[in-house]
Amino acid sequence: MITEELRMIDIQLKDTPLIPQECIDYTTSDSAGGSTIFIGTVRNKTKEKPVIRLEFEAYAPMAIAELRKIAEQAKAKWSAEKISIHHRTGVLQIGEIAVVIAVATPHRKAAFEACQYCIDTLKETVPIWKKEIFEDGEIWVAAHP
Amino acid sequence: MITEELRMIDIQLKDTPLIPQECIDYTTSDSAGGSTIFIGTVRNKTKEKPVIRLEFEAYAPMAIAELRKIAEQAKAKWSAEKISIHHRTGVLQIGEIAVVIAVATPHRKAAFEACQYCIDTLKETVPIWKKEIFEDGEIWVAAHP
Amino acid sequence: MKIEILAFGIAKDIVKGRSLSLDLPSGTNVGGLKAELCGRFPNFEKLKSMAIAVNEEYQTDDFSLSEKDEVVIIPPVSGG
Amino acid sequence: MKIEILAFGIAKDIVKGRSLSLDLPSGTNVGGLKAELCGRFPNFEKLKSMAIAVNEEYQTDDFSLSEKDEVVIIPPVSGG
Repeated sequence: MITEELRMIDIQLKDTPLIPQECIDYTTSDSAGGSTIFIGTVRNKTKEKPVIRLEFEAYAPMAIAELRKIAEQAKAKWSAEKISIHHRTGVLQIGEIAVVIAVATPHRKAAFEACQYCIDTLKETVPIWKKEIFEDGEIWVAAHP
Repeated sequence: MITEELRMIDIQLKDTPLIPQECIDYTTSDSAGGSTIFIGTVRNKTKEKPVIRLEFEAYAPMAIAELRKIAEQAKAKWSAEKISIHHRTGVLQIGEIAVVIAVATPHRKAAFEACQYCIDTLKETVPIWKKEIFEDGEIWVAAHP
Repeated sequence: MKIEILAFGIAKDIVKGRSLSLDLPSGTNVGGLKAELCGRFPNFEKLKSMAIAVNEEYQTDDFSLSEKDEVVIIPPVSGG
Repeated sequence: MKIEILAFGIAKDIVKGRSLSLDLPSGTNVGGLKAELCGRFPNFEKLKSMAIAVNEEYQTDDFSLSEKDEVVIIPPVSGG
């Protein structure tokens, strides 16, 4: 049932700080034995160059749709029980959380694989763009070869 | 420096509820781009048989020493920046957290591999024993072939 | 036909704005739109990739555009 | 020599207590201890495995025990 499927996936784009516990609370269940969580944070440097802050821009409706697609694929392929993906937008300071992905599966190996699939695919297909701001300028990450 | 190495690993055996955020807070850093966290919870059934509760018993000093060994191996092999492993002891109700493992690495693929290594190895070598209590009896998990 | 196009990330900088409006021959496909964009804004050629989303779905070059479509330029993504 | 042995998990149930004291020939090794334990408590034979830790380290059968060692029976572990 589609509504049942929808209930097991939690996708959020937020312009306020992400809270890993929210993703953990969503996915944890009495029937899943384990959850794997990935947390991506803003690094203080890129190739040894100090980063001042970061800005994320999203094409929101499609970003949410693509994130949901990824979660649905992961859910089907690894029999995940629940998946929660929260992605940040706007201005982020060093150390702030850009993304949280939590996956609960009955077997832990699947949880690791599904979680890694989600972050890997997110970085390839979801229309979100990251601008790094340095002391002396700024750059859209990965835009150029 | 040994003291430096020790500072980057956080091992705890606790008889009170585990808090994933503590492991996340320990590992998250401005220089690591990501953390992978595994949370193991008490399932409500084993092979379709309802579980009432669980009891963990540990040979504490050796359990802590073995957990530290695992973390040191993972840290060395995957260049992890920080690793936090908290394991619960005592009586656990359904849904409670038995173990939290958090690993921060500069590259996310390594974080997944290192975290999975920690939980897989923990289950093989760390002197902690789990007793499942059912309606009609109890059993030490994995004791018999 | 008149097509409204949204631009994000570096595409916004290249077209100097959040959106632009192009008058294209009826039946122009995604490949034709990309060629037109690269003609007007040569900096698109310097990107690692450029995709086009129509009504919130990626579309390949042979997909034909219609006037009411929501068309978006997707430069290389970098979320996460 | 007298060896104090701690038991955890199912080993505790098998020896019916947290610890037991065995009088072993001086120089007995871990293999000899296991044989002695299995002789006294045949239920150890039914376990998937049985390891012995000496002073908080796993030791193989050829490791010789001394009177002051902290010796622990490690039945199959099941943490996590």
